[in-house]
Amino acid sequence: MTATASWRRLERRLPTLLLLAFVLIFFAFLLAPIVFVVLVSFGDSEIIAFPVTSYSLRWYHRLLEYRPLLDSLWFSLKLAGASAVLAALFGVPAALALARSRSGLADLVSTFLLAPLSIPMILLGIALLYKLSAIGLGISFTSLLIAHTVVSIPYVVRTVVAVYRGIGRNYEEAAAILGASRRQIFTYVTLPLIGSGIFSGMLFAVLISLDNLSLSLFFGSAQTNTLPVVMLSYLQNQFDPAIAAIGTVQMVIALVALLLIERTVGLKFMSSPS
Amino acid sequence: DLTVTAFGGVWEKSLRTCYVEPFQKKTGKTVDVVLGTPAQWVNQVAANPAKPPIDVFLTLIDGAEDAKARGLVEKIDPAKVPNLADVPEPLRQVVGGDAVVLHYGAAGLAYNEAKIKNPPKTWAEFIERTLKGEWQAALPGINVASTTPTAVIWNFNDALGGKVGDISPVIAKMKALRDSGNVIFWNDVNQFLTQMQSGEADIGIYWDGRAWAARDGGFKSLNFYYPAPGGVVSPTVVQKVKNGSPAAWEFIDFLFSPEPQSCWAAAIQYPVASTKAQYKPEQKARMPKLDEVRWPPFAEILAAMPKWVETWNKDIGR
Amino acid sequence: MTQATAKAQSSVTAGEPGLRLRDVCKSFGSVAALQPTSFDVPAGTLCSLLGPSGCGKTTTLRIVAGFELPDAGQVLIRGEDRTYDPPQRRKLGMVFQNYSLFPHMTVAQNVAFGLRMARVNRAETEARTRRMLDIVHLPQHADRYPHQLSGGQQQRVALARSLVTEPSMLLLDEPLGALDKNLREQMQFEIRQLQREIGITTLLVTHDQEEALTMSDMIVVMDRGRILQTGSPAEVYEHPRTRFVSEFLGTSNIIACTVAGAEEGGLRLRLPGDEGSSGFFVADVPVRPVGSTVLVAIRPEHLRIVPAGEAGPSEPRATVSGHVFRGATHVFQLQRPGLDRPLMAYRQITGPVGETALPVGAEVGLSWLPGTARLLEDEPLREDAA
Amino acid sequence: MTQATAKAQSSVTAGEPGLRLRDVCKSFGSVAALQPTSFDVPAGTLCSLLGPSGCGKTTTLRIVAGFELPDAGQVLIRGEDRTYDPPQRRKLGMVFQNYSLFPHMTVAQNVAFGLRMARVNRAETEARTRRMLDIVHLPQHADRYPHQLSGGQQQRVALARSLVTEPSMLLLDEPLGALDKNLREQMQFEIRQLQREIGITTLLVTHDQEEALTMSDMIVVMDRGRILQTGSPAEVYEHPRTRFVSEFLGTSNIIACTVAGAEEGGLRLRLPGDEGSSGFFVADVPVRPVGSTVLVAIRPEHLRIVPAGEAGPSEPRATVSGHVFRGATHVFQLQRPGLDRPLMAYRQITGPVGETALPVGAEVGLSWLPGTARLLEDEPLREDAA
Amino acid sequence: MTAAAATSGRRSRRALGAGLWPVLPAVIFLLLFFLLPLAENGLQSLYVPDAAGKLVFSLDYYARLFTDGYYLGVLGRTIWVSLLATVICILIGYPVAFFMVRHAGRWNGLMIFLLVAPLLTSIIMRTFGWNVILARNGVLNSTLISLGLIERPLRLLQDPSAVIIGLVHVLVPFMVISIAAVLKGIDTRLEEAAELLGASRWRTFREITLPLSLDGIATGAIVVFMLANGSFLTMLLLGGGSVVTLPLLIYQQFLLVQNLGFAAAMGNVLLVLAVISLFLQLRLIRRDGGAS
Ligand SMILES: Nc1ncnc2c1ncn2[C@@H]1O[C@H](COP(=O)(O)OP(=O)(O)OP(=O)(O)O)[C@@H](O)[C@H]1O
Ligand SMILES: Nc1ncnc2c1ncn2[C@@H]1O[C@H](COP(=O)(O)OP(=O)(O)OP(=O)(O)O)[C@@H](O)[C@H]1O
Ligand SMILES: [Mg+2]
Ligand SMILES: [Mg+2]
Repeated sequence: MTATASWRRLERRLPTLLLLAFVLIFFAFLLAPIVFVVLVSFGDSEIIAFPVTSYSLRWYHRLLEYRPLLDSLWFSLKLAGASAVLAALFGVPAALALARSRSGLADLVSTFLLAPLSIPMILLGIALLYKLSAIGLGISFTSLLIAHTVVSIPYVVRTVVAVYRGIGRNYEEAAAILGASRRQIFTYVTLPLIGSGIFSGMLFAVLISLDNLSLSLFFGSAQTNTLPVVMLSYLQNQFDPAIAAIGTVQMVIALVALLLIERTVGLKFMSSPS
Repeated sequence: DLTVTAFGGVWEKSLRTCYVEPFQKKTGKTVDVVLGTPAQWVNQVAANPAKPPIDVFLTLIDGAEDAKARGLVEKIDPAKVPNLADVPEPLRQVVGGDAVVLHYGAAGLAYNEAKIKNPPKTWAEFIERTLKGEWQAALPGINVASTTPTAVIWNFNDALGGKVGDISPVIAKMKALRDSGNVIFWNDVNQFLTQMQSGEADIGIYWDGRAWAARDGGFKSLNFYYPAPGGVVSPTVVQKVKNGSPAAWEFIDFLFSPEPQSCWAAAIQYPVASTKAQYKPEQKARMPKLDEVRWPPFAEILAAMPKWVETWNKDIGR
Repeated sequence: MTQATAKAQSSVTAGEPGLRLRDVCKSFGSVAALQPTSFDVPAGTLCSLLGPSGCGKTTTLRIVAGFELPDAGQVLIRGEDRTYDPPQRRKLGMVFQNYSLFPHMTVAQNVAFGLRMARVNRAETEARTRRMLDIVHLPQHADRYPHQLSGGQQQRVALARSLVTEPSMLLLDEPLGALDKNLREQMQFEIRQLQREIGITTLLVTHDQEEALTMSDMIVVMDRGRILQTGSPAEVYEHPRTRFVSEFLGTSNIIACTVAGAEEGGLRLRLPGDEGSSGFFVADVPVRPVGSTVLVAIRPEHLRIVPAGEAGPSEPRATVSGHVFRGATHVFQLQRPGLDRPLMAYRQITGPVGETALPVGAEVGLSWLPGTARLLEDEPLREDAA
Repeated sequence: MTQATAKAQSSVTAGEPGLRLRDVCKSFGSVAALQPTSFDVPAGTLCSLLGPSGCGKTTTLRIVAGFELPDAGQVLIRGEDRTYDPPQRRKLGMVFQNYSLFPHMTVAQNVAFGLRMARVNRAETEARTRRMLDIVHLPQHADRYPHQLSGGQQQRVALARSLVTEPSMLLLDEPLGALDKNLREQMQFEIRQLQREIGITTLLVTHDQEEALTMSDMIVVMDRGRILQTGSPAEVYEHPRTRFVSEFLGTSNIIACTVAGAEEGGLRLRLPGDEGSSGFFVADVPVRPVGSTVLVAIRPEHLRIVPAGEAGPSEPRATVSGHVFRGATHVFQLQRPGLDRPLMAYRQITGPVGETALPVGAEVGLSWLPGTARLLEDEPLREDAA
Repeated sequence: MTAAAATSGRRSRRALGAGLWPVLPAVIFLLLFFLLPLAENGLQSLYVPDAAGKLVFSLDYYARLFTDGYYLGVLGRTIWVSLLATVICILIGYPVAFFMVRHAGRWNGLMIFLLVAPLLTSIIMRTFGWNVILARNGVLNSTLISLGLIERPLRLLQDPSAVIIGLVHVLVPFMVISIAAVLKGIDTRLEEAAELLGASRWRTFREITLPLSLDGIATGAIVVFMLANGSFLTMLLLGGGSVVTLPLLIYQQFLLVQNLGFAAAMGNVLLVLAVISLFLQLRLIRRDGGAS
């Protein structure tokens, strides 16, 4: 190929290259503050300070020593996972029905299902604390799960509605005619096609749940401590790189989880074919 | 058998080693420690007043005032807590007798030695020289619940000659400070350290224990002292929850026995309540004497808070 | 309508029809896609739906499949009312006009889908899938995804997917539209063979009349949501009842003729501009008043043309006004005074192209065998009479 | 390849070709969709791409349109190298195989889109849109959305959308595949008329050979990503160079014959199983050694059959083994000893169906005009020789 | 007659099957655990302590919110900040989502990871990170100065701009993923068709890609707007209190003043506002021309 041809190929790709440049800058912006957090977590110093002068793994050892951080992280993950699943169980059928409905009622129902997004968590938390205590659920995993599911449902509903609306009915029809039962259609056709919606909805639910201090606060007990509550409590008196280290551990867990998903289900549902 | 509250980290660890474990060994009763923050604990108890999930509050004074106001705690009965005999009178009179101080710290000025050679002697001097622009000062914003109302509003107001019922002097001064551009605000206790390290601020209101911990932890140029007429105290107090387990009394009493108190003092670097407690020499040097610290009228402040907050919001906005 | 139905019923084998539509109709908002429609498809036969674009073929198929509820009427499959059954209980195979392949499954997974749903064991599923892929000539594409296939390949996958389950009834919506002639013929053969072997009642939508004529046991001609005629291919082709059917299936020369007289068992007709001649005879038609105008259809392949010199003296004459070469045949356009549209005549090519003895401008004689001219039921339009 | 190109170039009018592909090739991963391919389309002419499903027609179109960058080679439009130009600068019209109508726009908005992009004023946009919708017979559907249309209606909208901007070049990927014959013929006529009027160089993909033969100025036959032959319709149809081309365009009887001798300007060949006869003559072919086997193609329409009694004594004989009615023609299958595949012969239907004089089992004589049997370039396959 | 009745019964059952009943579990769950508790809590906002500290029915809190210029200002600022963050997230997030869906290929997983990583660190730590970067002598200022682009350090912290940066930083991943999920379903041939009809890349985007991905943008916008609307820590920690929004005041009422009634009143106002804008938004993106 001649030089001009390769130059023109390049030129043709220019918009894509510009886009790539933008994306790189974007990620630089996104990761900039995080980089320092990760660096600090490997620091040797007693306090959180930058620049880091000497490196060590002492704060990771510290995590193993001082259990509440890791224990609550594990607890938070379980809670986040469970509430995301529960939210999907409630949210996906609702979203599928809403996406295809043409009735005016659907708008009202949609608004209602999304409403938990719009209330400050702290108010919802305190309201739920009193309500659930009154019905005897008190401070328990169940209560936390209910609270987190309430705020997770909107994410799943909304993302699934958006994705499902873009998908024609014809695939489901094709499956129906091939003898797939409603359940089979859902499992083999609808579910994979709305995979990106469910994935994003559940991902949002997990992320929000992991970070949900205001809601978790009211349901913290010796048995039900979530990470943000423990961190807040920890920071009340201490400001050391253990907090940076636990953040780094969370990122590693996310990376591993995504790799696992990639290996098993595949993340291709987040990109277009070809 | 018992549930007590705690803050995380060293606090919790020390609570376990100094109090919980010896207590469990001694009595055979089990003690759960619940991490969190005062607002959480108070509401949890308020939601289940008949069967409270917590038996003993180890909490900050504003949380304690709130718990008292909502009628969630019992008066501290000296008969059930014999070790109170070793606690000085003022420390037993807080929150109208519904709480006892376990330990206390005080707010003073933390500054960067590398930048400031001649720190202000008094609170008033601090305000004036900040206004003049001798340094960048870091002050807590209104939302730092356990600090601003006492260490800033009440303290400055007092230094400027105001009363609890009328905070217009401090508001006027704060406005001037805010507009001078020589002040930044922190809204999280740890943010102050970041601001000092990054050079955003050179001096500011901070807590003794945390300042010393930072210095010992590696922030070598950070120094701390109590400007005249003294540091503003912030005690950590113990409360007995109404309808909680009776074993709570036993535990509270244990909290004030000399040995655990010494252990506790060594661990968290604050002066403790019991006069029988032992301190390490270097800690003793830094510690505020009881007469070096000033006790704000916590109950009055709590009552005035709605007004204060609204005024501050509207006039200072930070 | 009911007449047509009665006729279709009379011409099918006895027993329960494989499919029966009874007065089925359907509107989309204000668009009446299907007027009340009835027809029967005898069990085990292949019925083609023919009609112009937008006449309601796909709509009919979708109602039979159960994707649309008819506004009224009933759908009976093997005698059972299935109008409100969901699609999955109807045990049908279907090729969609737009294929509707599952984008997240490979070719093999697409084809195997129906078998998996029916919980056929894995070995058999694989074997049957592979066999179907062989039949549609795509064995080497088993692991591709639909978006990696060409249009025709996708269509073949859709075909394989619908056939592999050996359904009791097959709905094919232009299943071969994207295939070239050779492949199409092979696929026609395969479909027909499978269909006969398993005895699947089949409803085939096609826009290819040749396909309809060669493959079907029965043809339903539709227009604007109505059925115009049903019958066997030969019936419909040879005895179109209306001008539309006659022109839609193949090409027809429609000529407005004058009734010259009624004879024993038929009519004697006269071509326009041919007043002097004795005209020609059409048998087996209802009597019409002498002097009235009627429409007659003669297929281009039935029009025999010879150079004027070789023609009989009573044969009508015409002038060659155009000539098109179309593969195996010559197409001649013939001008004749009294007709405003040229007549079309086909003549099989038997020698090399170019060697036609009938250049444009040549005068020719026309003739046709008795029985190849058909009287239509329509009233002549004003333009025909002109 | 280069031979074919040279030939195509020699047969076109002088001047800059409207489209020139030079050694363009394209792979998708390990799939070579297009081998290095070259051909020229003279400006203002209509060139058909013909070939079996999956041979690379759509890929070629997509490269010309600029959606795919070729792995190598050049695309020249009116003499300018456009290989790396973005699609919007090429000023092309295109009908996509799957239509690709904008789902969020009405029919009218779809059609008007190109005009809006070109900032044509509103009144003109409306007028031209309306005119195009009239041409494709969809004026009353202007305000519908694509999903409210039938398949054929969608295809016509796609056609209208591509034509309305009067592009300098037109790429049509099976633009009429979903239309019935009558409508298709009308659309063919409209496309051809517009194409000639505006002089748009057009690349047409079709699987309908008849369409290709009647509409094109030039035909390119492809197979498996390669070009097999280019030329005018008559050239390609009458002088297929290979078995593939011969069978792809129309039907052919391919017979492995023995060279009986070389004569002045041609060869004398003998049918298998006809050893005693003098054989037949094929003119204008390269010399082959006597006794070798060569492939000969005879089109079914060129094979004349007569009842054995009426046949000349030296004519080869065969037995009718099958008979299919196909609209305007009879198709006969003829068995002959020495041939493993039956021969096909067409006979135009001139009388009512059923009145064929050649029932299955009848013995017939075969003949063809000199010049209708073609010698192919391919080597005979083993099966042919059998 | 009976047959007709049976038929209409089957029809209606089938029609109901295509209806809204699958929303019931979710609706009931939220009625029980969202609406009911909140309603009880919300009632507190209607009771104001009198001089004696006894709670009496009154609309005092609401009167204060809607007559006091300060509170109206906060209300306005709350919406303005959320809106601004949402718009910036759309502008930044869309190209990233586009890249992710169309070009990232197997880097997709990595991109998702990088998107969520910042959300996994506590806000305190993120604030620390921002401090390192944005401080007067932080990384950014010193870089800009050494490049000669500015002379004096910019004041980036303790400022509304820091709040917006902080909000966008944590919320833009939600936007990216919402858009990507929908963008993925768009047939790229439609864009090709538009380009061929002479639409520039930008026109193609505006006329085809954008309208077809509206649902994704709407999802992202709803999520980002609502999250921004409810966040106060970012305002506190990065803004140094320079941006006061309603959730911040709610937090104050709760933590400093312990006035749940007033907090509930503000919460209700926020809720009503948000629900109204939600409903309007959902109406807006409803289109009839969409694929169905
Ligand atoms: N994205 C892709 N990835 C892999 N292979 C592809 C891809 N697109 C096309 N192909 C293959 O390239 C070959 C040529 O495809 P193309 O679409 O050009 O065929 P075509 O001639 O248009 O066929 P048809 O008449 O069936 O539409 C086919 O074998 C097809 O399977
Ligand atoms: N959803 C719809 N809304 C409105 N009209 C519709 C809808 N679907 C189909 N139609 C109309 O109903 C009529 C019949 O459509 P149908 O798809 O059955 O036609 P068809 O016979 O399959 O045509 P083609 O051969 O073009 O595919 C058409 O005029 C079409 O425009
Ligand atoms: Mg159709
Ligand atoms: Mg193609």
